Amino acid sequence: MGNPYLPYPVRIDEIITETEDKNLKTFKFVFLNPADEQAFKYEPGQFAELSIAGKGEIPIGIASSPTETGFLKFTVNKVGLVTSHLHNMSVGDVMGVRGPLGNWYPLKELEGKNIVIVGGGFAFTTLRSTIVYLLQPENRSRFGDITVIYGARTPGMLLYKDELAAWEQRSDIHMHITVDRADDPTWKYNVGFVPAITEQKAPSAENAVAIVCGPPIMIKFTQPVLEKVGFTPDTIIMSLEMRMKCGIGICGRCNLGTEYVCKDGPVFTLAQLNNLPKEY
Amino acid sequence: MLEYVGKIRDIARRLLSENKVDVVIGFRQGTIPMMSEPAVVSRPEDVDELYWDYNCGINLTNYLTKRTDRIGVVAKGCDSRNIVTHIVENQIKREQLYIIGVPCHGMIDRSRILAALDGQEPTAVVVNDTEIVVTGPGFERKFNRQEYLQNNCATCIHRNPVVYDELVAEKVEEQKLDDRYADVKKIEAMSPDEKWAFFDKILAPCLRCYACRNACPLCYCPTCFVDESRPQWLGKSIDPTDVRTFHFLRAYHCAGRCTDCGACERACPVNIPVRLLTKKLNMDVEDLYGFEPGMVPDVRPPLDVYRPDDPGGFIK
Amino acid sequence: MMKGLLEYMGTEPGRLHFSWISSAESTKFVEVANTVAEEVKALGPAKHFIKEKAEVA
Amino acid sequence: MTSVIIAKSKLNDFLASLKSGYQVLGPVRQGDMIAFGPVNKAEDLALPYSNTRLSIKSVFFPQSERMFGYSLDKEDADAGIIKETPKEYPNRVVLGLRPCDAKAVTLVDVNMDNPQFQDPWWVKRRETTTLIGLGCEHPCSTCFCTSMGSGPFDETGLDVLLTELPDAYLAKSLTPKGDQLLKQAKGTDAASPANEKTAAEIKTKAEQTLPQLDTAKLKDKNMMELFNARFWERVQFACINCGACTFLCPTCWCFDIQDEVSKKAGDRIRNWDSCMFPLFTLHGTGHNPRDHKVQRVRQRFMHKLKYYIDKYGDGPACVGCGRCVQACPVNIDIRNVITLMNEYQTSAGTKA
Repeated sequence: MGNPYLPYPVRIDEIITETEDKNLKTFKFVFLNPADEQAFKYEPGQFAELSIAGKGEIPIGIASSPTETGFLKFTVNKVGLVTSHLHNMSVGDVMGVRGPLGNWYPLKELEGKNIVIVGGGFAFTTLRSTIVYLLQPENRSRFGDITVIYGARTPGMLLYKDELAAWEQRSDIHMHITVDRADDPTWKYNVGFVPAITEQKAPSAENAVAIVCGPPIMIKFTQPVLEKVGFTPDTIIMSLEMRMKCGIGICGRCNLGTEYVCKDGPVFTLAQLNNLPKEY
Repeated sequence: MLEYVGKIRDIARRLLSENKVDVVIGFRQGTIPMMSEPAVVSRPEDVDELYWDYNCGINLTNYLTKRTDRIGVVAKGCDSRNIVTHIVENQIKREQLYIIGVPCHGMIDRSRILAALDGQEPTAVVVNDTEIVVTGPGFERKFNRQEYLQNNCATCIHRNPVVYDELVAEKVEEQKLDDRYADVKKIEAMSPDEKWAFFDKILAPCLRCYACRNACPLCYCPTCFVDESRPQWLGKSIDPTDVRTFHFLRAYHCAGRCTDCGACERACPVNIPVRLLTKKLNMDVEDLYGFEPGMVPDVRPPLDVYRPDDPGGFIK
Repeated sequence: MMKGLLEYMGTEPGRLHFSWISSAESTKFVEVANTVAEEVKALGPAKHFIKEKAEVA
Repeated sequence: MTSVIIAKSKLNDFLASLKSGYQVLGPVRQGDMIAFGPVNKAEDLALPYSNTRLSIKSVFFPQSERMFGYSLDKEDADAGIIKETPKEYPNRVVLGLRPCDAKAVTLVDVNMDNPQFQDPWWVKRRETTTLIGLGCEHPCSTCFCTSMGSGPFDETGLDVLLTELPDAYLAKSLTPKGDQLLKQAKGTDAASPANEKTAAEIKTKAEQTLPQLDTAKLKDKNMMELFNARFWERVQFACINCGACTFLCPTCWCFDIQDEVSKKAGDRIRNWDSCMFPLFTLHGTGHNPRDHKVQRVRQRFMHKLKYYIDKYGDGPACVGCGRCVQACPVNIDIRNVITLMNEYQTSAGTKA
């Protein structure tokens, strides 16, 4: 019996500073033991506990896609004790990753449907995983239209800028990148909050599912817009954040009523959330 | 003190129906012997929920912190002193309060009575002028009331409220005591190693449930030092050094502010005499600064201010 | 008061010292530092309020 | 399954034979309290006793427990790699726990040992521990076990159940583990039908002394309507948000995980945690989904009396031991809350 609290040892292989405020960095990890990578089979939407000896653990959505092999990627916002320490670590340092944890976006069940991805700020991580997964040649044909609405405060706060630019060039994905405000005169995309852009672009709800991930305020205002254009609570899929410790539904802190966000979530449909206490 | 019940209800009813206050905070009769539950009523028709007996040892000032409404509050001597402390420390305003003062006869010590019963379970406890009569399945035991008062009540010299808008009865006679700090002095007489071992023993059962801290009206910090993570001042396990650090610092944060209401000790689920720490500080504050907390409004606690004549004998 | 409480809980007197030394009082600093060092040395290694490893299960 | 008699005069023989194969724990006196501790001879046992102040849970789930260790010495090849702390799991017997505690252990099993994840420490200690319960001839006035699916002679979770007779204990084995223990034990004699009859009478009599709280309607309540009920405001007022109820509760299993470093090495330690503490759910961003006392108080009762029932189709996650009733500094009485919840009118159905 494996110990579900014991992290796999990993080495930091690359650190990319994503945003102009330097508070968001993407860490690329490689497993010290190749067998651990085999054991770490995950789906877009799952998360893992990043585990630093002497500091603790922090649950972070997996930003890499299962279609990318040889490494794991996580984009981490500098907030608390563990994340601040992580931001000061260097390439080559050894730490731990524990997972994969939680459920995932039900992409297998969504085959044949149009996918609308709505993301805001640094919550774009598991959405990146999803997009990379969907765009994989053998996967792409199994889905209908893919529409992405992604917003950040400023152009400099967008994650994965190179990839966004590459996706913009493609014809098999409709990108709507937006920022709250742009001082940069060369900014060639949208300006406006995510809910407003969602309303403006009005992706069709016909045979479609929306995957929404972002700060609470964005979710609050995007939800009615999606419902207005025809999405029903069971076709709006969201991912939640909570304080977690064990990540495996045992330590007891992350429940919404009967459901543990770490084990039964973090992915829920709005229909599910409507029947749970709003303690998130 | 059962005769207070009717008076408390009358005052509460009057205050609520005349719209003098929004709520009245008092006690509700307990569901088990020797306990009672702090309660709030906001409608005149609910005032009969209010109760008062020898088991109201929890400090109701704890329920006033940062409230914004107009409150009628039932207060015995120590509660009233904590109300003063709360006013001095800007946790409540005097104008918000209508203080229903209760001259106190002392609360009975539930944990010592239960210990004396040694597993026998009380189903009814009646207190008269001199005795505590405990009955249970197949037994009746009588305890001397003075002897089985809460330890802080036995050494209390401020049984009458120091601030109030109305008293529920005539003031009671204050106790004249020779030495209120005998227990502290007994410990002071020990050698350092004996002291260390003594506190190891009394702190051993601590669960870090923080009932002592949370029952205390002085502990209102938004984030307690034990909960800080950056920096983290102490570990969170039941390691003896961490447990002792918690108790040491908790007590120290009460220095010059503690009224010895005994709520901390009463709240402890594992019978730790936590007051032995705060009481030592109370004694020192009295000796060094001639100060008793919560007696006079507008005087800040001595460790909160600097005066040129502060005692400095410890500085070399 | 803090010294008092520490000693009350079993810390040895002489383990904790307070002094008020101006930046100009170099001789006093030396004197106090020596006295503190001597007194603490005389007490031997501290055994209280030292946590090497949490004593837990 | 077998029944034997252990004469009180032979209790020391029985104990001595247990000690050859097991570490023996039982209710012993610790200061004013009765707690589970090592038992060497019959006189160590604090019998008769009503119940231990703290529940059995710490025998399987210590309040503070070292999970992992690691080196932080840069010179060390394994620096930063988190490793399991070696632990010993001797065979143990807990002698004389109350049946409600054993029932509680089975309720916690559902959380600690589920099809997807198994808590290794809990599982290992459960495997190597044999539980010999002592039926309650005289339940306390705060006991309400029979209302919560347990009882003074409930056999759930026990390997052996003892019933105290005038000069002996009737020991009934309930599992192969218990069977084996009784077969190997010394100081036992065959039980007679008369012994069994006396035990059955004691059991019936004890059960009759217990109050009945109605809990039958809890499972059919609508969770969200119960969650939004107005009575929580009244229930929560007195609460001071300490952890006494949760730490004493035999079914509260929540914990926190902390790293502690000393010099160039460290430990990952887990400690009991409590839904009563604001820190329990505080996000790194400062947002707290259960920022208010009423939310935390509601969480505790809803978890035990509604969420658990709905999630596992079992429960409630309360065994009626009455510890929280006794220990709550402000007399918040779960029995009243059960009645409030059970009687609250909601539209039918748990989930919409």
